[in-house]
Amino acid sequence: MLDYITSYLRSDTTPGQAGNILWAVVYIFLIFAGLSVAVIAMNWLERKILAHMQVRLGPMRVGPHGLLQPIADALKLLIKEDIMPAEADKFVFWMAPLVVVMTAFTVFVVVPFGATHAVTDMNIGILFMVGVSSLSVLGIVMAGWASNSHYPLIGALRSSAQMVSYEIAMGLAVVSAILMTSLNSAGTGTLSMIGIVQAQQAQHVWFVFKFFPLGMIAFFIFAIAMVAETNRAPFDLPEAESELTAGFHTEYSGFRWSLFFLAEYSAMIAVSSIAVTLWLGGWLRPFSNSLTGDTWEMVFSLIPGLSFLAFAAMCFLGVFRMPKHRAFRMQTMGLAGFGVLLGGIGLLLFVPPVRYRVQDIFWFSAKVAISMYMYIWYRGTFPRYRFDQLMKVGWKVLLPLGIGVLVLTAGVGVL
Amino acid sequence: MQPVATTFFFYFLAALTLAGGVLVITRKNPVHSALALIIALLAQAGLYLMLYAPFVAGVQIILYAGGIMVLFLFVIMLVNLERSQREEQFNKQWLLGIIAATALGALFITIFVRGRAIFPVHIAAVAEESNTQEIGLMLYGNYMFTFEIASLLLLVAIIGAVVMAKKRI
Amino acid sequence: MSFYEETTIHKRMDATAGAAGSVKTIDRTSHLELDHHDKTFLDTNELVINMGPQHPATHGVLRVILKLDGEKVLGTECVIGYLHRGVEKIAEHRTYTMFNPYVDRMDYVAAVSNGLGYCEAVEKLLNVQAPPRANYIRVILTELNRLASHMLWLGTHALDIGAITPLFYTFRDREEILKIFEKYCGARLTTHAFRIGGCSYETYDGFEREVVNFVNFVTPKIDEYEELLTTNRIWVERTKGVGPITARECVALGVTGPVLRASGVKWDLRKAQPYAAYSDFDFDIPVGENGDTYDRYLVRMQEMRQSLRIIEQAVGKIPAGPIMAKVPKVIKPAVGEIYHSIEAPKGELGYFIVSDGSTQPYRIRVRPPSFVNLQALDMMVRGQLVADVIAVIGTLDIVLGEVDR
Amino acid sequence: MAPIATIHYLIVAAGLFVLGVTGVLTRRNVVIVLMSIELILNAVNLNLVAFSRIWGLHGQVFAIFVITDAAAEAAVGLGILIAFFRNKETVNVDEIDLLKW
Amino acid sequence: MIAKLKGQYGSGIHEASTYLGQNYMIVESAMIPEILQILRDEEQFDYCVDITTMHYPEQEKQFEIVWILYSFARNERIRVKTAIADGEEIPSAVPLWPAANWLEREVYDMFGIRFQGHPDMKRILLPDGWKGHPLRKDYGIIQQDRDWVQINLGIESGQ
Amino acid sequence: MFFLSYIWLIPLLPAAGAALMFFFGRSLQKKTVSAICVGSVALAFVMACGAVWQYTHYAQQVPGKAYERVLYTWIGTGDSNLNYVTRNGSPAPVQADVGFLIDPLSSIWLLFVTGVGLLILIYSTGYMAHEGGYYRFFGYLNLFMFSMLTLIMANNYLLMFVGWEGVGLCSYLLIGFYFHRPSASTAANKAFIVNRIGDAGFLLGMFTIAWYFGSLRLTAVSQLARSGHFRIGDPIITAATLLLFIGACGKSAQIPLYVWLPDAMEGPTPVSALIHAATMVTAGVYMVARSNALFVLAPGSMKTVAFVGAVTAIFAASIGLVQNDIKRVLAYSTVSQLGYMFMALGVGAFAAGVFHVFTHAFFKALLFLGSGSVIHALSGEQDMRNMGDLHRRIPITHWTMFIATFAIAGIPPFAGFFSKDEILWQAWSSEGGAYRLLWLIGFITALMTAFYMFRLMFLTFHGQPRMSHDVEHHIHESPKSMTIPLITLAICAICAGWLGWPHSLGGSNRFEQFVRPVFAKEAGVLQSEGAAGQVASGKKEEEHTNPLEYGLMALSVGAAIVGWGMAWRSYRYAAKGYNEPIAVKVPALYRLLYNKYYVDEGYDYAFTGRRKVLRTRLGVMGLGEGASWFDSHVIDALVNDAGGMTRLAGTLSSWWDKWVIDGLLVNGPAVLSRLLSYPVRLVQWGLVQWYALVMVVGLAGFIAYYAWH
Repeated sequence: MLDYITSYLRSDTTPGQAGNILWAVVYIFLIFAGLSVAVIAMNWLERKILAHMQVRLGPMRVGPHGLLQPIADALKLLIKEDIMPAEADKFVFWMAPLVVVMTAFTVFVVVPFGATHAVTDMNIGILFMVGVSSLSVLGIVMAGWASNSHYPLIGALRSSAQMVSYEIAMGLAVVSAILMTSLNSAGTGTLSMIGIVQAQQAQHVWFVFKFFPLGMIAFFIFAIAMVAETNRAPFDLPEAESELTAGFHTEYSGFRWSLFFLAEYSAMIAVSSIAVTLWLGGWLRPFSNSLTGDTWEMVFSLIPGLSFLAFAAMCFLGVFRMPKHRAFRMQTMGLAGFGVLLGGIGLLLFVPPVRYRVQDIFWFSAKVAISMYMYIWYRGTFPRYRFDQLMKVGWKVLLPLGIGVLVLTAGVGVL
Repeated sequence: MQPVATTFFFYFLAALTLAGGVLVITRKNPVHSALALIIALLAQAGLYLMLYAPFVAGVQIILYAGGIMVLFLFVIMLVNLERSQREEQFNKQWLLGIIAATALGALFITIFVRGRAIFPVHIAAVAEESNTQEIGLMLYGNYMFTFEIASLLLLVAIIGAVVMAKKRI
Repeated sequence: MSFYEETTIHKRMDATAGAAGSVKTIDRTSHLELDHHDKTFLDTNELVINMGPQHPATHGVLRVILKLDGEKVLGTECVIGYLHRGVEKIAEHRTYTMFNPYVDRMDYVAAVSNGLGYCEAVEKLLNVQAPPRANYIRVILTELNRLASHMLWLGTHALDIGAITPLFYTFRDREEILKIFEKYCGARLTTHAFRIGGCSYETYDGFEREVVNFVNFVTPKIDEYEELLTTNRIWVERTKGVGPITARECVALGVTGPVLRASGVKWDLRKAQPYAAYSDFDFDIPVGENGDTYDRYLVRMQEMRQSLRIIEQAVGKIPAGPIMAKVPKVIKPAVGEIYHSIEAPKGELGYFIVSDGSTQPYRIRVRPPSFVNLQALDMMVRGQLVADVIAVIGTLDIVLGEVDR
Repeated sequence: MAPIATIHYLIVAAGLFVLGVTGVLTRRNVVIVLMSIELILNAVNLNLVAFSRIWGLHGQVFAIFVITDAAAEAAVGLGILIAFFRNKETVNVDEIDLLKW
Repeated sequence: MIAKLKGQYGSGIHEASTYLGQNYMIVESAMIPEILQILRDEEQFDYCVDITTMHYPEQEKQFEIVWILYSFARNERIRVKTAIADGEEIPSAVPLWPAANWLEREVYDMFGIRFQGHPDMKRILLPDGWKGHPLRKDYGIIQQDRDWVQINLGIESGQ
Repeated sequence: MFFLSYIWLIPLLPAAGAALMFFFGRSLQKKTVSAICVGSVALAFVMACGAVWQYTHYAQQVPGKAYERVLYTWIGTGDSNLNYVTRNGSPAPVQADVGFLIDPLSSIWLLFVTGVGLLILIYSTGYMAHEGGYYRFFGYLNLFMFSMLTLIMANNYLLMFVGWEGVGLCSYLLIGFYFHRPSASTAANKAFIVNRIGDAGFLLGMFTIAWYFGSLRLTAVSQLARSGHFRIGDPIITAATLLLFIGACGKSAQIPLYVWLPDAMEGPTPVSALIHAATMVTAGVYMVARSNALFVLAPGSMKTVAFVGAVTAIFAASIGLVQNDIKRVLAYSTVSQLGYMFMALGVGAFAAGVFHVFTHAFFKALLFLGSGSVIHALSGEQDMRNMGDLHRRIPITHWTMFIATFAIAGIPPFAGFFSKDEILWQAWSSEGGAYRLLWLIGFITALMTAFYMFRLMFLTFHGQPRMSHDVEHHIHESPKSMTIPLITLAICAICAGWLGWPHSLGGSNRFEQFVRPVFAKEAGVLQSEGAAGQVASGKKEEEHTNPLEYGLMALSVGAAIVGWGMAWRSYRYAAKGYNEPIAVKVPALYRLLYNKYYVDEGYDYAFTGRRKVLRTRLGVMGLGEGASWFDSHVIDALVNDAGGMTRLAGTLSSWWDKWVIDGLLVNGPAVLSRLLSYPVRLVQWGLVQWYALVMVVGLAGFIAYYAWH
């Protein structure tokens, strides 16, 4: 039994491939939990970051610096009355958020957090990922249609048109990245997510820098298309609050609404991980070519722990800056506790076996986090596109550009 | 990736497929039909996976479930008429049609049963790992010409659809 | 005064609509391509959408019924009156002095302007002149109020179009204006700053300094707003060519204020018929060219700068002296009637007062700029997209308190 | 239970085919008729993929072609449908009898 | 200008003078369409500022309608006034100034004066089914349409 | 021989600029636009200078030998079956190359087209700086440069025609540049239509030449013409040359096709300067000069050319006397000067005519650009009645324009003096009384020219200021980009004439020596045929200078000075509401001149059909209506009567047909077959699902058949 448990830890493949059901389930559980935490954290971070961009403080009341705000929100949503419109199509209305959430979570089956840190490694991984994430539009269309109301219907129509349009540009960018994987001596490319990262490792270059500027352009096409795919500003037309009140989820409330929320954020994380995997070297640490040798390995392996310690330090700084007043005692203690938690994690990450086991995951998550920050930044900066302009960008700019990049990549690759 | 519990999954997916099919042709509301069809298609993608055809399965999901069905839903919403749901759902020849279709099905089954010997029980193992690559080689090798024709067909379909659906060219 | 605007208007009007003269019907299709008539081959059915009265982008309780073809607007109808309080009826049952605070409740984001218009109208009816110092204080406060109104407009307009950040910037800076108001008269929003015959309060100590500080503080902020939006590609795409209205249509529909000026008509009551102390100051009237949403945006931004110019000049040469004219304790104007109008932030705000010689006005009619401007909505959005309706409602800068009174 | 062999897949495909044919022959709503056609095509695909386990990958390649075809068919069919709907305000197939002259 | 108009419509123009520097003229109600047309076309009063009404219940012709016009070219205003009796109709100014549309609707809403030829003569501020015209002098300040309030709002009184 | 071998780059450079403008211009900055367009033309200018310089070396071996460079055969067949046969039965391949030709004649055009064009482009960068459609404007100008260069460098008539049409198109586009202005678009249409009439003439002439000579290549045609096979006065050559001359009339604005040129002033001023004064309008002169070998074979045509030119000259000059629009005066002056040139060509003084083209290009471009500068300074005011006293405000414009005025009036030593005097002398020295009449017309025209030009100057720059207050406030000298071309052109306007300093004044007339090889042989032909007096060849002049020549010279200078004096007297102190002396003295004549002899109205009556007397249309349309009346009342009446008879017969026959033939014999079987065919109809019910059902049943049957067999 113990052998069965530890067998995977010694293997150099993913549990799915090894046929190790136990570890696969463990991974699934970990990903689910991690994703939920990430979404909660994103909620808090988005509000804080946006607030600081807009010269205000954001949530400050629930917990120190509003740290418990997302949990309060979640509680509020859970105990809120769940309204279903009288004329709605009950079954479809009920199904829609589930479909969206399911698709958003299913894609994480193949996301490679590390060389062995994925539930499984499909040989059609990227195809699977793009395909399944495109299914989420079904959920949105179902939600819009089932609400039996005008604004959701318009939102659903917009959403389906938008996602179908941008999927093409996205697909072209993805294909050009896949082409780059086939530049080895055997000439065999791969669709496997892990294979793609390994190809970057083997070619000693992240694909974003490959065939400069082709990789870069493909990456930017994908970066724009992924914002549109996830219905985020400035492409958030399906839920444009000033036009359609809330778009396809106008009629949703309470728990169902929170499922949409969850799905939106996990979809953002999912497409970000595609981008990271395809172009930004997945779990590979930066400068793995120029800064080599044991010493540098050592230094880079310390960074995860150090960064957590830095977070902890920030917490303690906050503790010292708290007003010294009775009313703030709980808050101060809470913040200090949080700092201790972070510091503990940081220290844990210094333990050598953990350190080497986890740094892949750290680098992957750090890259995804940067991408998520970009999402927030866009939202704080850009006005919203109009629908026809959005279509114009999709069809007249990104699509030809994508085709061009694809053709050029193929050409350069052959040469 | 080895399929697990093959027998169970086969019957499960086959039942899902057929149930989806039945729902497609019996639902009043076209949206429900479409959703049932999507379920059938996804179950079928599972069957493909069991047949060691992951690429086809992927294409099935991305094109059928993600593309064509969205198109269907889109159109259904555009032309959704309450009237058509209140009206008679089956046409005048429905009895005749069912009889003919059943007869056809019966014939198929008869032939399969009679010709059972042709189909081997033991299926030759196909390398799943290189499935995508081999399909790619075939598409661009043996079936080059067909592939080109398919692309032409798609082009014509695009133009045709645009011409028909656009109000003013 | 030299009225050189005359030529501009007529030239433009001729250029836009051919022969001058008959304005029998506005050519509503002049700038639109309405193709819902050709039912030749294919036609989708129309969709009627009810936008508001509770909708995030209708700035209050405006209800717009939209007739759509897909996302294209075929026509609109405004339903108003949700905020109707019968201000004109109330006026008939109050004395002139008692009615003064009520006007603040109409355009509640530009309460000072409302009060100025009312006080000046009654003064005119009484044939009284407010002393110069009072006039200067009036100008300073009114222009500050114009700034506040435009800032509020900018924030909400940008929010409508999807840029959420400017809202917070403008609210931060508007706060400084409200602080000055609060220090001056104790109220922030519905100020009731002026009295018939002048001002009721002398300026507080350091008023001038604070206003100058404010001007210095806010000038770079306006640059900051412009930096965020003026050349922002998406902003320009969202506003340029959206909701266009020509000078001729503006005049025919009685549209005034920044909307009129953005269509190229250089007409501002502060210049055309100066009131208060405006003839003492040097300022420009910004005009646009295309009369689209982008031009209206630019015009209002320029107006904010011009207001700052006026404030700076006014603070610089504010005269000493009394702040109230000699006004009888009981205001009892002679029988007669008067129409007086001022340039409010939203356009021409007029008061038509009929006196029957008693202490209460026989009739007060308010000519609200928002109400008249809102009429143009239908024409401006026809043939555009739903998203443009939002942009146009935002750019018209209506306040429902004033529309409904 | 018997091990799953090709014949099982064929029987599922036959069932799907019959369902599709029934839909095509009996339903009045054009949208559902089109969806039934998709069912038929899928039945064929299932056959092709099943046979490809015996006779090599050609079946899978053809399945891909069939999917391409299905996409084209759906696009054109739905285009016609929209055009028809705009003209006649109906989606009933027995009112589409313009061929009868 | 006034002199010219007087020469043309001698008896139609009852009075034309200036009060507190503001011009106005009182016109026979039958003359209104012609006078307005001339003011717009020949005297360049191209901007209709406002249309409103006063109610004098003790007079025989109860309502006095006022058109406030402005000319961009001349930079001056003029008020045209006329008196009509209750129930009498007056031609609409919408063909002359589209701006008159809502203004006339408001006059109708508040005073119950109907304008002939108006494209869409219905209430604007008050609800469509409301009874009574609140700015008439005989309409009390706290008066309301009780039936409407009870039926539509489900409450006893709106006050 | 670098430049000569790459002469095809000269037209191609502006073409590339134009293409860039049309494809990408919208998104380019104004600076980039000017850089590309001016740069490409400047490069072309440099290339042209180089090419001419190298050509002089090239021609030193064989004087006058043309340099030809054929790029490729454009239209041509090696297939003898498709070849077509000339008049004398010999097969001639239809061939036209894309090839370029450099000889003295085209060198001159090449130099001033690129040179003046470059200056005007530079000027335009200043003039058009605040206009919309900047890139469009420069694109058109570059396209024009390309077309004009193609025209003058073409080595055959067909390619020349390409350029010819190209400049016509560009002229149309540029006149209508302010297309939102109805007057501009009308003017553009007018120019285009009138030019089309001329082009038709050119085309026909070209066909005639192709048929008669079997070639379109310029060198080949002149060689053939000079070979002596054709007798002088050959009717077909006369016809061909007359047709060509019609084309020249259209392009160079001669009576009766001159009407478009004054209206062409609707375009931007640089366009007027470049196209409608300096370059394009001389294309007709170029074409006639280029075809000189043909023209000398047709004395009738020569006379026509001379008289049309002379009449145009005096006619346009007389209109110019009273016009008030500054650009319009210059436009009529252009027409008049073009008339001069044609007169010179007509009397056989080809060199003199070309010389006048050369000098005219400089001073007329200068005048137009100066007027543009004036208009620019006056914020768009063009009416001279509203100008005055500008000489202190815009001195550079004033002085440069004065130089040009001296030049055009023919006051020595400015350029115009030499060329004009040469023309007059040649006209005088041609034999015959009729030619003396030409001289007289020319002389009077010179007087008028001096008068109206100085009138223009005094009204514009002197007298009392008459502009409105606002305008006066804004008067300013133009930017450097505009004044520098003005100054450059002024220098040219002074010096260009010195190239042709006549022998009689001790010069060497280098200009004529340069171009002589092109024309010299004609002199020989004429002399050999006994018409020696028609051409005063350079050689003859070298030998002896007639004392009479000095007298004529003095006379023409006198005329210029008299014109100056008259203008001085009349307009020196022009204040607001000044009097036109002609209007005071002879009001009828004034009205006639002011309304341009009512020619436009006449054309309107005669050709457009817009005008009617009572209900009858006039002119060509009237003829058509008359014919139509005849057709509908006389011919149709006859036809209708015949028709009535037929109908009667038809009624009877139809009764028979309907009841007996159709009813019984035809429909009977049809009804029967319908009854019989009902079962078959089931197959074609029109319901798709029915078809599908049938298909399924068929399929089932098929499978069943194979399953049990």
